Amino acid sequence: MAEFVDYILNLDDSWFSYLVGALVAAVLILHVVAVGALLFIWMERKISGRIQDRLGPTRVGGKFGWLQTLADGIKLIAKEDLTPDLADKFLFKIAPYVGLAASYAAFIALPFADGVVGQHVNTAVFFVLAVLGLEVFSVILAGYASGSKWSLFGAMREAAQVVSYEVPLGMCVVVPVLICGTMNLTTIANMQAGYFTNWLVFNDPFTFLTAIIYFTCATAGVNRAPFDLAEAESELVAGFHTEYSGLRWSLFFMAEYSSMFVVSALASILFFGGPHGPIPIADILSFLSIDQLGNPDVQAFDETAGGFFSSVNLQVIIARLLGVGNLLFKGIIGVTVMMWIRWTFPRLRIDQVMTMCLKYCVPLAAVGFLGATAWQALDLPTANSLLGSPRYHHHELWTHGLEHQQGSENASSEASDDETPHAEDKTVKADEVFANTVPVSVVKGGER
Amino acid sequence: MSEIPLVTELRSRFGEGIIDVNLEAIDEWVEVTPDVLVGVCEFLKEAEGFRFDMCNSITVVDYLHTDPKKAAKVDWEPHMEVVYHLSSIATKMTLVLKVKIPRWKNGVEGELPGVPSVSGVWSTADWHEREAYDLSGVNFLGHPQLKRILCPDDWEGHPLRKDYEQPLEYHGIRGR
Amino acid sequence: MATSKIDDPRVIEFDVRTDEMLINMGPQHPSTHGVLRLVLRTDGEVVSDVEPHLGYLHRCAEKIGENLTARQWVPYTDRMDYLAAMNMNLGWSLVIEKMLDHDLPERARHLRVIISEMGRIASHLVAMGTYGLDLGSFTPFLYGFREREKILNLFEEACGARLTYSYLTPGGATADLPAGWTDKCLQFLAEFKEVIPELHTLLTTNTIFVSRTAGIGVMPARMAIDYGCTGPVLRGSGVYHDLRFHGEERYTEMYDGYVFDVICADPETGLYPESNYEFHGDSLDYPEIPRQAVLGDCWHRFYVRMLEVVQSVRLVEQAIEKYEATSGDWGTPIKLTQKLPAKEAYMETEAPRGQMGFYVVGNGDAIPWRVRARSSSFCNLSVTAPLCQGILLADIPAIVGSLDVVMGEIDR
Amino acid sequence: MLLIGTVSVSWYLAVGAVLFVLGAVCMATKRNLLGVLMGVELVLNGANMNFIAFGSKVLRPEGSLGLDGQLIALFVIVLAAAEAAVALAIALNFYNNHNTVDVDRANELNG
Amino acid sequence: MDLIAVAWPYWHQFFFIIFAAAAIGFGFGVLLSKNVVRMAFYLVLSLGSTAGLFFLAGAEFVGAMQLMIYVGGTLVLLIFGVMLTAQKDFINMDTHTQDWILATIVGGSLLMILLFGAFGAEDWNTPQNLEDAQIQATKEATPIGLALTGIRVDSLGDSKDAVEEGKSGYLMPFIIVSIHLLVVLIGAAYMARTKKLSHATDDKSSRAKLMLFKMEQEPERLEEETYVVTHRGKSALNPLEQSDENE
Repeated sequence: MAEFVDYILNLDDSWFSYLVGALVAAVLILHVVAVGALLFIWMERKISGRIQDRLGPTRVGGKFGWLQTLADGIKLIAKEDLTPDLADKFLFKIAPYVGLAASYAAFIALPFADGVVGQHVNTAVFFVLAVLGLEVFSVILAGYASGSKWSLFGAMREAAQVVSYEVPLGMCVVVPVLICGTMNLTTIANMQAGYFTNWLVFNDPFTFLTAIIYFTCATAGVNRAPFDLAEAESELVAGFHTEYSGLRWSLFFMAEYSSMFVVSALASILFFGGPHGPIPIADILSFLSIDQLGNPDVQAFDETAGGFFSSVNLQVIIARLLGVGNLLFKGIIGVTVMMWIRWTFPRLRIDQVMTMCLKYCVPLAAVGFLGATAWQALDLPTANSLLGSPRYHHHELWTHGLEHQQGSENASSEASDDETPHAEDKTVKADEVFANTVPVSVVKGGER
Repeated sequence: MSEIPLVTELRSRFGEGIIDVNLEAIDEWVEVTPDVLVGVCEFLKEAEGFRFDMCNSITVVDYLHTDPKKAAKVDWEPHMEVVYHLSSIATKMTLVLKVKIPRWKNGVEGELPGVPSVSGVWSTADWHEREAYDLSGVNFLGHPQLKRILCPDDWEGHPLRKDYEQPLEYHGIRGR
Repeated sequence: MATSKIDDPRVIEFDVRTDEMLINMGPQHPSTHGVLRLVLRTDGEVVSDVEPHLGYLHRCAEKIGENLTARQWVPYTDRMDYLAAMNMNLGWSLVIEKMLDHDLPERARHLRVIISEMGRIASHLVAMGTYGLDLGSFTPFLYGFREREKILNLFEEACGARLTYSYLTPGGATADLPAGWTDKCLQFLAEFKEVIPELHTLLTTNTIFVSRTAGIGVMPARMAIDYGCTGPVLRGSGVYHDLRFHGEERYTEMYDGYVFDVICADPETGLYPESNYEFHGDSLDYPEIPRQAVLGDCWHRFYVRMLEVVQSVRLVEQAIEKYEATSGDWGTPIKLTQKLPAKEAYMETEAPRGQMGFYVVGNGDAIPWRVRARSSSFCNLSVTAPLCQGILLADIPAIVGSLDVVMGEIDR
Repeated sequence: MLLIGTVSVSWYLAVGAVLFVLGAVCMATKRNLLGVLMGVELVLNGANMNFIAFGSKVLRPEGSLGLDGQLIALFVIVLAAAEAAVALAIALNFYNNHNTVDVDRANELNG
Repeated sequence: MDLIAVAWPYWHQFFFIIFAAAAIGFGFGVLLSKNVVRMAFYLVLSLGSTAGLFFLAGAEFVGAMQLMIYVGGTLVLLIFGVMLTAQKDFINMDTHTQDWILATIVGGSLLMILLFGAFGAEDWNTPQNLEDAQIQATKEATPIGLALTGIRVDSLGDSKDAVEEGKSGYLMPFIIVSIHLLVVLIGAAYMARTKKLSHATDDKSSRAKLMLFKMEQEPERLEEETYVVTHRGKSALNPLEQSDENE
């Protein structure tokens, strides 16, 4: 984006174009959060309505009541913003913003398609998890600051629950990281390009298990039923947001729905191919070849090409829009499943939630982790190797700093001679390590 | 009357404590004195072949005509009756116990009359007695926690007494 | 499975002990079924003491009864257990009939069976739905209400009201069932029978539901009797007692010639009576009792209600058959100013929530000297305090919900 | 000065130093046991900042300590988590036994 | 147009100032706040800003870990502790004045020494050209991971011998830390647990449970008796029905 602004305004590396680029990205992501929340709340109403044998909203905004959420939002904004007398005023007021900021920040590192990402973060997987983990503070602060005992109960439950569930969640996330050899979400997604057999969930039985555990833990992590103990309405009135009203109350929901989308999108990137559909349409139509994925030289806007229209690489744009659509679709499916679960199951009790985490999720995640490791180490067949479609290897090309290492395409093929370099030779040069330890499986995949 | 084993048993055990047995009533009842009430209840609960293990209800009936004209017509003196409806899950028997008490303790207006509490015999009597105390103003002696249950704690008077007058106002709410 | 080994409860193991908190649950709380207020003393999530506070819905029904004639008071019975108003009407009608020694024509008896058992189904559907709601599952609630609406439609057709019917009155009913009503009722029953397995799937056999209710709030039979619990709460503890079988003759003769089971687990085997009822294939078979369930726990109380619904369906079907077969009078209501003899009568009926008793004292006047309603929920609720000790906060809705109280009946 | 100048390791060290001192003062002055714990966390972070600064390839390309700094920082973070768990357990036990979290009252062992 | 046309390579500095100011400012917030929950909140922000500084310094992995473990884990634990002990008396606790004075003096002098040290060494004060700092952010997670398994990849160009000579990376500390964590986990769980014997009359015991327990100990008479009575209920005082009973 910055380059585009530079080109339009005929600038060179100006701070202004950086700023514009950043702002555009921020506003786009904000739209995902805000419009996403609108959409998801409407979806929740419709889905719950259908599940419960009723219609859901039908009137506002013409057909299907699709403007119902907006109307509700306007109503909420117009409502009186109450602050209880016993509340810690400052914390009470700031708590919803903390939550929204946290789930908003998680979008920064979430790649919507190859190259469509707010900010390339090398450790994006952990960044997203860590930032999502911060959302718990908004709940805790809200619960404490409300000055209500019910809210405090909600906050304490949330604290206990989220801290516990981060353990199996982290363990599940490590599995794709291990197979792909990178924590960069873009690269993880790109490594699953091609046919759907390339998706990590079909890699081996253990990744399948891990994907299920991940989704369970993610549901718990974002406080959705049957793990919505922090706001258990039949026990704690409304839990941590008992005392909230109006806009602040709705901010909690925006945060909840956008973090639901984040974890679903993360699940799709980690296990379900992310922006890559079951069939590589962009590759088949030769808009964007799979080999070009992750290549920073493939830009939607290439200013070196000369004239404005020739600079715009329409094929790449279409391919990336396809990717964005794919990811949004998968994320929405994940959210839908969460809603489906919510409207079907009763709520667990707090001790059962903890038991579920410590006695089932953690051991199962450990089994999944160990199993996936063993599968990789023993070089057992995966779905894509059985079907004969290769797992393309994509180095983290977006870092210009690594370009010189990328020149050693042959280095990686050399390295494939000894696949476990760290077992034999401890004097490994940094360069070599970069080239051949990271993508152990990548290299292997490349061979097949 | 003598062929009813339960009455015979009761009379032999409690003697003068059993005042009256009415078999003409729709639900036949036995009247006992307050002194033997708890003993009778304990016996009934354990009595072989009857085992009145459930106390269905405790009701206080206030017999008082506030209108002197009507009061002159009736053949009873103003008094209160505490009616215990008992039944048995084990034998499916039912029984009605009655205790007659004065309307006021020692005839002093405002002093609630007392009846021994049977909440030690049946746990359910706890709440029934609280309700009876609340609405009819009978002091159940020995009750672990005799306080109002339906009316607010600071309510005055006992509504189901015939001479009850509704308060004019309660915390600023108009009563009459 | 009847009783699992219980640890010595005198040894209490607790984690970090924290401050004791005094919390008000209600009267405005989503899971207290109206305006019940529970004062909880908690230590973290562990509840050490519960004290129910009643009276937020107290309307002096008994005092009002001392100023109205027997028939005038019928609408007030509607407002006691407003979820099973028909059964309340029935209780009051029966006690007045008992007092007047008024016998009913046969058709009226069958009509009463139809109406009261339909009322039981409606009431149990609400109990089931709200119990799901208490445990965080919203969908079964609406499923239950959907079916209940159909029953209310039928009731509306019969008497013109949807919630407070005043349909069954002393002496019979206010009117006969309209023409074609029984066919609609049978049609409803046929549809409803297909819904029952759905409800079982959503709740009874749901793993989370089972883990939330099984082994929670265990009430031994002796305790249930001691606290005067009746109805499904008592039968859930394995006590074979149903006034439709074991009540007074004036009430049980209504059910003469009907075939149905008392839903109650045999304390020896822990098994419920076989579902001898074949109608819709075998889909009305009772679901299996989960391993974790202990006799007398929340799950069993819920289960008893679910099975009673099936028995009620069975009864209504038989009743409609008998009703159609008899002709004649549906029972004329007594006069509005019918004088009551100077006697007293007490009568209990098996309302959906337990034994609903009415006590009337007459003095020869049309207006009774004293009216008393023995509320089933009142006694069932009294067991809350002993049941809710040493449990988690989340179990309180589970236990209170399984007792299925209606505050209108408790506070009167 | 900073805005047009460049950031060097020293600036990071300065931030670390300030955090360290803030934490130390916090430890000294807070009476609440948990407040003291928070002071400890601040101190550890100040120290971590130094490790990161010295180990940063961005800040000091030549002759950098390489990954040592980052690795030690990682260990510090992990140990801080462990420390917090233990300290919290102590604090809660203390609270259970004394019904207070005031460290000044923890004087039972005073001779 | 001229203004915006300026190339501005100072993003690093810009963000450094923001994060450093936030870290220090909220650090002061921790120090000066009396309310323990607000202290925790400020600490969260302070540590979060520190994580931002880590990101700036190129230590992305450590930064993410800081956010995840420190902020997301440790501090939640701390706040949990705060809430468990949150009684009105302990939320706000004043510090004695003499403590303040002493701490300020000692802290001030410590700060002076540290700042002097920080800016004293010429080597540390050498500014780097940070123009392409962002893009230099390299894959550090991998070497860190390798280092933890015993391979050193940080000192470039070491000969094999030099590496093997005692410089076996961080495998040992890693294992020690792992075991340490395990011990701490068990220890903390053990310490926070108390087991007490209370009597049945204790208000904390469940009367229902007790009843069930008692029933198991001494089988009740009620249990032996059959509840399956199929006859109708009747008054115990009804002489006619009484005779039926004898059949």
